[in-house]
Amino acid sequence: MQKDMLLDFKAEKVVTALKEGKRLDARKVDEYRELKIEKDIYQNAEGSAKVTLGNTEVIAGVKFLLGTPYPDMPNEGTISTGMELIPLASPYFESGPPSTASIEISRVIDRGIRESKAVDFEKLCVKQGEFVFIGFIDMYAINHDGNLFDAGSIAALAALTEAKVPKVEDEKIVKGEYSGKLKLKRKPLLSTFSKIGNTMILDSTLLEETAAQARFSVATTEDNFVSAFQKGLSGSIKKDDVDNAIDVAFKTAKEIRKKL
Amino acid sequence: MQKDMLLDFKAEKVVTALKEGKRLDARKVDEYRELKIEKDIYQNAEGSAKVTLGNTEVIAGVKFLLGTPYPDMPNEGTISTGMELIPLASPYFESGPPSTASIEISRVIDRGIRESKAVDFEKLCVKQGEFVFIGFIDMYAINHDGNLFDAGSIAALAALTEAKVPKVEDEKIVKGEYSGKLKLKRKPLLSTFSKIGNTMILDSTLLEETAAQARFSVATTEDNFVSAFQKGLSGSIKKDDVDNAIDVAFKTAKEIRKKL
Amino acid sequence: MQKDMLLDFKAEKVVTALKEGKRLDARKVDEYRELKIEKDIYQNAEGSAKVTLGNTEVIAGVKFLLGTPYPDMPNEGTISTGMELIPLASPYFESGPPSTASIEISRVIDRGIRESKAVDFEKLCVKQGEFVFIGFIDMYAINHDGNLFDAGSIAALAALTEAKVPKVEDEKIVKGEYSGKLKLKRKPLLSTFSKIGNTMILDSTLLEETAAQARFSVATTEDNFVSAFQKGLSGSIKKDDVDNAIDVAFKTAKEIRKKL
Amino acid sequence: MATEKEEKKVYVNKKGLRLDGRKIDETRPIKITAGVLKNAKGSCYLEWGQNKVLVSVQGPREALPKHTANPLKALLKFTYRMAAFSVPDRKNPKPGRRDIEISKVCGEALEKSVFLEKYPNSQIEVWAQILDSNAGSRAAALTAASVALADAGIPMKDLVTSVAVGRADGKIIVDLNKDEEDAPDAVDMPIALMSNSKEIVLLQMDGLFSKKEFDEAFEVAVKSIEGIKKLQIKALKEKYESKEFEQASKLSEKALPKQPSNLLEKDLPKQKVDQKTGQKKEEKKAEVQ
Amino acid sequence: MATEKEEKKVYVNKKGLRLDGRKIDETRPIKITAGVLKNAKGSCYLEWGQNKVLVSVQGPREALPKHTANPLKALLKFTYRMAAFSVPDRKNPKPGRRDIEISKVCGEALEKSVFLEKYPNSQIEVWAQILDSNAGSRAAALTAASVALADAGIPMKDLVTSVAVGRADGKIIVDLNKDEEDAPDAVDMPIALMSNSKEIVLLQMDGLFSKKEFDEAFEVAVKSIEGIKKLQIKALKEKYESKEFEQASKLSEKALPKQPSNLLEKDLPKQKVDQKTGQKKEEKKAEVQ
Amino acid sequence: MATEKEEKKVYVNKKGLRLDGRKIDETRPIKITAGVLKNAKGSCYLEWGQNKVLVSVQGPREALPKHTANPLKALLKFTYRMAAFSVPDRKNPKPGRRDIEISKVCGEALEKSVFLEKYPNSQIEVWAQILDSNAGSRAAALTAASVALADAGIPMKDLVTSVAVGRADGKIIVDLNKDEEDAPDAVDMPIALMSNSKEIVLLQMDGLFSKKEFDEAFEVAVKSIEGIKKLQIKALKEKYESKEFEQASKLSEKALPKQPSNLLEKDLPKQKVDQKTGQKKEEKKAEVQ
Repeated sequence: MQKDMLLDFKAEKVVTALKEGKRLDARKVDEYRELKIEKDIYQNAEGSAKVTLGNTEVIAGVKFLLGTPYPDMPNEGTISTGMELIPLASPYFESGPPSTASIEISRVIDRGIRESKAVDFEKLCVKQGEFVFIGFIDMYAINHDGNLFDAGSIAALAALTEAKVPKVEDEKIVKGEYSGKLKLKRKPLLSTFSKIGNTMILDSTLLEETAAQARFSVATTEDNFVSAFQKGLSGSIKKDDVDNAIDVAFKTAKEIRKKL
Repeated sequence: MQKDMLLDFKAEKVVTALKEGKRLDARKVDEYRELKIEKDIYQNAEGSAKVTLGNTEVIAGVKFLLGTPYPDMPNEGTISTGMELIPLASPYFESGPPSTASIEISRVIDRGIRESKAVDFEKLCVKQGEFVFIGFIDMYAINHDGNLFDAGSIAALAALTEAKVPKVEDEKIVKGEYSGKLKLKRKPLLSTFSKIGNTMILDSTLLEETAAQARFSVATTEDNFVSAFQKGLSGSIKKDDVDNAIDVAFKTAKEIRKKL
Repeated sequence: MQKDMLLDFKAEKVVTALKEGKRLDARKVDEYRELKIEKDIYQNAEGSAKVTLGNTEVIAGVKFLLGTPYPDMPNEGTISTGMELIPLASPYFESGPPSTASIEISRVIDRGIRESKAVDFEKLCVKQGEFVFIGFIDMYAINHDGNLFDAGSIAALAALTEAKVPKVEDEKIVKGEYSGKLKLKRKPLLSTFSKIGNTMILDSTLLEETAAQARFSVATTEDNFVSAFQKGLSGSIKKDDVDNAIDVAFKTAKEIRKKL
Repeated sequence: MATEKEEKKVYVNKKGLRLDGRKIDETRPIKITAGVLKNAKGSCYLEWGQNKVLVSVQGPREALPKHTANPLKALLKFTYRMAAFSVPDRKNPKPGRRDIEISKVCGEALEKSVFLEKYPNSQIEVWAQILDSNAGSRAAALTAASVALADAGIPMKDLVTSVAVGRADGKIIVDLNKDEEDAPDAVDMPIALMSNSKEIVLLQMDGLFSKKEFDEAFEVAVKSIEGIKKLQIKALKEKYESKEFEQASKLSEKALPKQPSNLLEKDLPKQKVDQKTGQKKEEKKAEVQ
Repeated sequence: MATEKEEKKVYVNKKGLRLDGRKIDETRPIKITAGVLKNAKGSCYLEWGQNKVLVSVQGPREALPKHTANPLKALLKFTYRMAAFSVPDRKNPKPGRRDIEISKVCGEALEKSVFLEKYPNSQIEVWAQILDSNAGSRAAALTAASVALADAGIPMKDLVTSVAVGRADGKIIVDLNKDEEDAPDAVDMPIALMSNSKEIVLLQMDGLFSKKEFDEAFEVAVKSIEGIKKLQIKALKEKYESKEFEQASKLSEKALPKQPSNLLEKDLPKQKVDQKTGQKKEEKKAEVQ
Repeated sequence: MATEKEEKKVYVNKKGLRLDGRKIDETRPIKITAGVLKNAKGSCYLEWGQNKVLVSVQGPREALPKHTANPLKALLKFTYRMAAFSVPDRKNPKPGRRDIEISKVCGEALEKSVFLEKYPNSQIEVWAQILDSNAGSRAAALTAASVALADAGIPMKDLVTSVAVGRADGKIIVDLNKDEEDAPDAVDMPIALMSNSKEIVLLQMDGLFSKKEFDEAFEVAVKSIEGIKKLQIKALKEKYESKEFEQASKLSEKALPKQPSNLLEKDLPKQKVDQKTGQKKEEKKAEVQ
């Protein structure tokens, strides 16, 4: 992937400002950008959402297909989560098979949802050992101004909360008919931080991400669990950074959850 | 794909001559090159043909496999059409996955056959909802001197007209035994034109194609329908060009159909 | 694949020495390097082995999966053999899909086993026409100092001789339980020669392979059959070379078989 | 799917109205917004009935890989991609043969409209992402792409405007929806024009058409395209006049679209709104039916 | 497939004749035509029983990608590809492991026969397309490829000639067909020689062979290859002497094959024709059985 | 798989022992050997319970393809690959999304420990091949990779040491095996530290953890990592002091690891051996439990 060389230059300003505790857009270090969630926007999707987080925009849609269960889990359906980084979002995203970056984002969002047991996989069983639903959560980065992890996580959850489960007859999905809404047991949300110098900042812009040495994501649930961690990039973080991130994450996710 | 640089140079002669209404090989603008069709030339193919159109040569073969029908068309088989542009035909064709050019040719020939309902897909049903025939029409460009669209279209149709349908026993194809010949309901044929300057010429040579701004293909049937259009290349055509092309296409295809 | 340029330079010494009938490591032309075979070294594999041949090391493991038989061989299982050339073994091996070199090695080892009928494929049938075992023999080059063909062949056979056949219940493999050991009907082994100048040498080092014009492999069985030939590289061999190679191969394989 | 006694669908009723209440020469509602993506040189969001498409233009920039560069003009690389959830069955994310062909013909349809010779050795990348679909997505993508190119400030001869026409149950109709495309005798014919010069830059067709039907369909298409083009121009004009644009002009270093004066001469369409689908009217969006 | 009481096949009957009536040392009918493709530097069409193969030679030209170029000699890139319809079941167009291995060993088999050192940093591309097959397609492809290289005017030391020998029902036979390859005790051994020097450039084998059987099979192969080589030479000679060739020599700028005199010294085979498959005799094609 | 009346597994019994007899803060036996591959610049073989991993380091050498090169520092390319037979079901050789993610985070975890700025425009390639596995293979791969980098003589700030901690049946335990990972309430949290500075270079987690549990687990991990690091150092020290190494130093031109003095200051662990799995003690291998 090519890169905007100017970004590196501007990133130094981020570092300088943060030394005085300031962000270029005047936010506090633990402050989210303005968040807008639009739901149920596409008819062909069983559930859909568009998330606007500052200038970052991500779209998510849910489709249910019939599949066969894993032999060792005959009565459980499953989900599959993916984000594509397409040139709409950035001149530096390229066409082609999923990049390493998109695979990491996809898997971290997937784990946050899957490991919190947000979706009751047994409810996705249609006929034990024979047919189960596979829920596909497909996300597209539409505008990239940093923190695609959180924007994707919110979009995925928003699309899931609205998702309708297709009606099945004669072992086939009946197009356009639904047996009801998917019920979520938990609402896990990711909160992602950048470490710049010795400071951890929440919800980085693209410019801030350019200045970051390390990235850290925490998924939290409404019943006070963390359901996923992911440290990224070549820098390191400290235990204190993690503790602080967890505290902020609980607070932040609680606010976001109200908007879902 | 690399290109023969000399071709561009020679192409100017094509343009100059056409300004006086002349083609370098002295054909009229609506005149086909000499056409030769050999049929039933390969034993392993259920049907096969070799088409020689001037110096352009294309080979086609048909194979029938058993497959499962689409859920929403339980009693219909289908066809799949592909042309490979291999280095036999041109030093500028390369090994590797199908090129964009070969995909376009394949799909235009496919549509001409499919949308004219030349093949009765219900006749390709073996057992409703369970087994149907998939007819594979595979074409290979052997020598490329322009107009692979039409040469392929004729070869595909010639191979289909000869194709035998395999006998099925115990839900398996019996090798080397046949239940009869495939019956075609229509005989759609493509006629392809190049627009050079303000002139539309039929059945271009490779040199003429190099000089062309636009390409236009019309598939016609013996019962006076057009069954496919495809405009290609970066130039434009006018409504008059289309009208003229349709007229010529009906006339030309009628002549070709006699040779099938 | 890049190459160590120094090797070409050193290879001339190999040629010079061989003109006086000498190998740089003082071996006779028909002498194997020291061979060590370790078996049953990995728990997740149904059978496994590590072969050390001088400085060349190859690891092999066997897994059995359930599959459906070929329609024309309803009561036969099968095997699938592959060697990956990974960067552990050489700085000039690259990540990525199997190279042409690895495909050739894999297929020659596969044929030696398959065509000698070492494995009774009918014994791999679980339920006629429905379920058979597919035995996967996966090999990894760990250190490349020449003659990966023979090291792989020995490792594959050693892993097979130890392989346990999984127990099957309700048409599923029971994890960690076995119905018994795989019985081999024959023990085919490959012996590979390099032709340098007019001399055929057995079991070449990497340096010797660099000097070679041609490669010739013979698979032999304990009941005096040759079960595979493969001539490789751009040079040629003579009938005498083949005769000589077969004689040496029978002798060599007999010795190796004792160590299995 | 079809039971034998299924009632025959009436695609055009006695009042001349179609299944969704449209007249035979009436397109579904179309809304076009230019300049919606901040990281793109140009962009366009277009809704066309249920179809929703978002198009970005990146470049002109260096053609890569280098050996593909043309010293005489820029390459125009068009990518048509359907979101996995934009179709009734989930679309496999890997592009199929249909995606590749549509990308090819749409890219070729745009080439003549752009002064590519201004940018030797460069490439202009157009990406059209379909987010929801119901027949006609390539016409929607192409129409939006031309607006996005203009929004990118790339000099153009004319806009490219596209629509599909066809037949259902013996009637020539414009802008077929999925139900109509599934008619037993359906014909689908996507067309794109540079309407100033009436040049056809895209023409495809599937089905069995008589010459007479083609002529009739073509005429309907041309008329329809005139209306759609006004919406394209309106969207560009709104972008140019918008406050955000003015502010951006002052603050940003980004190359901004110059007012494409020749495109904006005509006034906006003043048409009666007559539509079934509940569609919000937003001041800044163009509509047609 | 096989019922238990199926009668045992007699692969060689009491008269020494095989299932298709051939003698044990008799190949299927072979026809070779050189120079059949206009856009190739050299080419060859070869029929060998049911096998039909068309070979093109492109180049020598610049080796690509550049880092693969060898400053001492040309690369010889050989591609063996089966048409989808050339086998009883449809062949998946994507090359499989068998295709890749055959391409490798056939390419290596040709290298020594060509003066590659004449073309540093270049590549010569040989493409062998199998159009119909019935056992022995690699021998057919290799035999045809060597003719195509000579037709391309590339200097060569000798032709490469290939045949498969093997065993069915205990008998050593030449040029096995599919029925014979399916014999329970079948052995298949493709060989290719540069016959002037009796150098083996390709040798593969599958099955269980005793040393004695190998010796016998090898002898049969060498004899058979002599006959096939005469057909290769005849095909080249016919091309060289043909009217088309003469005209082409005058008119075309294309590099034309020089008469490879050392290859054409010997006369043509005068053998009895004894074949089952109805084969048309054409003056300009060489035949053997 | 599970019958409803299946007895509930006791993951930690009344004596505080786990299913395989380990204490809650006890890792499985670990053996580390440095410098095992002759064709690699550096290497390491590591056994960790049933996990077996072999790591090679190649380079530093020119970064390829060239446009990926960084003029300020070397690229560190990490590849995590499971042998097809290293898992209960056969692993498809094609790398999956899990392989790609693990390769990414492990590579990033190592970057800070290496003085990459010493090698501008270069790349260092680390390949970790899992040969047998039973939960915890990424911690094993990363721990071994850091030893292999040191063995390659590449200057480093500190070793990277990894372990997984987690929860089964409500208890915080270290180094979960597969049985424990399958507990209904299982949490798995791989961590890697540069332990001199207590910097976290890898941290992932799956499952439902309270803040308190995380704190407890983290503490257990840090303690465990101290013990594992001693084994890494011991392995490097043994390599450095070994006869083979001395001989090699004299004979080979290969760049050899300089004694990384800061890493080898501490003595070797003197711990009580307490393990269930029959493990051979070899003089030259480091063990821990």
